[in-house]
Amino acid sequence: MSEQEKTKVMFICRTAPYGVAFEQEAIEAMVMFGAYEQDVSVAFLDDGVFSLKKGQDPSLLGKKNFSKTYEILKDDFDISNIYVEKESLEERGLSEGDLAAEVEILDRNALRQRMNEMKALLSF
Amino acid sequence: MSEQEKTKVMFICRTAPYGVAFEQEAIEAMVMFGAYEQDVSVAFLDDGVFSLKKGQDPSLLGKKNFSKTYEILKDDFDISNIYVEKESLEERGLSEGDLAAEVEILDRNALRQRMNEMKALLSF
Amino acid sequence: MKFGILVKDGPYMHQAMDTAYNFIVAAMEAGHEITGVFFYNDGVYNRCSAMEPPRDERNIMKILSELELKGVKMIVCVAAGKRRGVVDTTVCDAKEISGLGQLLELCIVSDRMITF
Amino acid sequence: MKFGILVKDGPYMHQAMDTAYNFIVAAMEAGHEITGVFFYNDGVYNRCSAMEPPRDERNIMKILSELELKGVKMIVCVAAGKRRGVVDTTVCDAKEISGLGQLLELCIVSDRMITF
Amino acid sequence: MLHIIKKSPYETNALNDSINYLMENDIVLLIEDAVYTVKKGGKFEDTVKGILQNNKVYCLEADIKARGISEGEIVENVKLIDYKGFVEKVCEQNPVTWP
Amino acid sequence: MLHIIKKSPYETNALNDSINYLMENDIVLLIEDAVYTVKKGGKFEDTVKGILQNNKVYCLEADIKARGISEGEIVENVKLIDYKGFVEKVCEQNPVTWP
Repeated sequence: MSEQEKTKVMFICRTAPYGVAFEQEAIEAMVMFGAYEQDVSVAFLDDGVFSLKKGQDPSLLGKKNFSKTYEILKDDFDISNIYVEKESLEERGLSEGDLAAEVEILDRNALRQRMNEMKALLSF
Repeated sequence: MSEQEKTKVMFICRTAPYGVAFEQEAIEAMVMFGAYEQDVSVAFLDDGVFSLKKGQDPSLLGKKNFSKTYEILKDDFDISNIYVEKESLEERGLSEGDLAAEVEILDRNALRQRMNEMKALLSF
Repeated sequence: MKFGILVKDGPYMHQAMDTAYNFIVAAMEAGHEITGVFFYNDGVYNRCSAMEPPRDERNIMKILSELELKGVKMIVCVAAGKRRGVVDTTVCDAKEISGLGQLLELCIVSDRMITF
Repeated sequence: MKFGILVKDGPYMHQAMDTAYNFIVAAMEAGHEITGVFFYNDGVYNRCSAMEPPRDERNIMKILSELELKGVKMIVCVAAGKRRGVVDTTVCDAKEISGLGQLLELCIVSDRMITF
Repeated sequence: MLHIIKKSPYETNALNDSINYLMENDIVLLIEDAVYTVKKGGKFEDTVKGILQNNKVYCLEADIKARGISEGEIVENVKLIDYKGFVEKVCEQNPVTWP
Repeated sequence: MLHIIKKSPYETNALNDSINYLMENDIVLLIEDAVYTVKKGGKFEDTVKGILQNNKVYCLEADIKARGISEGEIVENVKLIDYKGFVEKVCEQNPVTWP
């Protein structure tokens, strides 16, 4: 399929993990979308950035740790881009060194531009 | 049953109506509790005060208007006290004249004291 | 225009399904096409067959089924449904259960995708 | 002490039921009594019998049923359940379904009532 | 983009979070509990006026009437639309929901 | 009273709403997403320090570790407790939940 024909979809993840567990089902959708060779992006902003925090151990809650999944999504599941918003990180006292996965840190202005290019924006 | 033996229960309503519809089921519980002759109070604070706003017409959403129910609860269903928090009203630009039901306006300090006297606090 | 709808909240407690319903009705009246309604997360609860609200209250499962009769495609995510107990035997129509590929399909074929 | 538990959120999407579960286990280990768990609002979904999460995930309906075997009383509100389709045929045990009077009863007989 | 906000600004930060993402020509659509944002005399009156300097603000009529907020209580220049208008706005701009 | 807070302060106003209700000897218990409140360097560090001047603040250990916040990242004088400790606090004080 040519680049032009690909549908541009972005998952917008604004929710912290575990308290409200959108994360697991959002990932299930990302994996599926990746498999169909579309142009899929994932953006973490607001409390969503906590999903990428290093050192999570949700086995204490009987839950799975997805923080390292995102790199795999990009490398093996054909997700085009994974972004995390710089301002949301800063407000929460987090920096690049606090992240469990290598993702692209974008400032709000740049992320806003990316959002604007999408055909479909799915909010979680 | 003597006053001393009655169980003091307070419903704490902090949610605006319709968007998240705790109100209807909270009222169903209030009605039931009133019937058992306990000492039941209801407190509206934070966005819960919007439940008492005059002029509601949720028939537009296919829903029922409960704003006038609260007076009936007090008069006919043996609910002891219905309070609304003064500071929450003010922050939302509301005053006594905006309320659909005659309820007791208490300031935060007084409501805090009432909460402290309860045996059970049920949050909605 | 073609609209795809994603519903993520359950019935009654959240207004999302009501808003989505009113949107769909208005869109169809204006001559637009609804490519499908995908129920994900707690949204799958909207299709529980055993819903039995008091008579003077709207039955969300039923008003959705009426939309379906008018040609609106309803899709209940199989994985989200299984986790929560919305399966073949408890959903209003087992044929509605399908996979996440259908959500992607909606994104591809719709001019606009709206999350409720 | 005697603890009464009120659960208002459904399973998986919200952590409320997990927290309540861990609280109940810890309370029983410390020798306290759980007077009952009342499922209200979306909390009724926690008792759907058809829950079938992936094998490596906890089955919330089942871990609650294990607590029940240890003597913890589970009460699913009949009105909240009917509205949402959690009824005799879809709940894990029809005997758990009861009225709001049971919630008041918990408030009366418990030393502490905790909302999750 | 059409920014759809659903939650009361007194309860969650969705409104503020979305404001950060407003671009020129973007539209703000307040539905469900977010309609409380536009009430005159409330804490968010100035926030609404601020948005209105650069962007249009629409409010779903059924939601605002359901909640008992009359036209006179709404901040000036906020426009009411019905579900038909909601559909039209989605046609005009790509929607993003701030749940 | 034992004030139980569950939501992230970045997302909802439950923390601020509950602070208004703190009395002498009341305890604040942060669980679930509310544990993000006590992270050093975050926006709510000063809020926590303010509460600590008059009231004790407890944080559910499983929730904070699950979220990857290590002990060194927690504002001083906030105490971690396990579920057993949670039960003990409920015995000490009557609980009120701020959902």
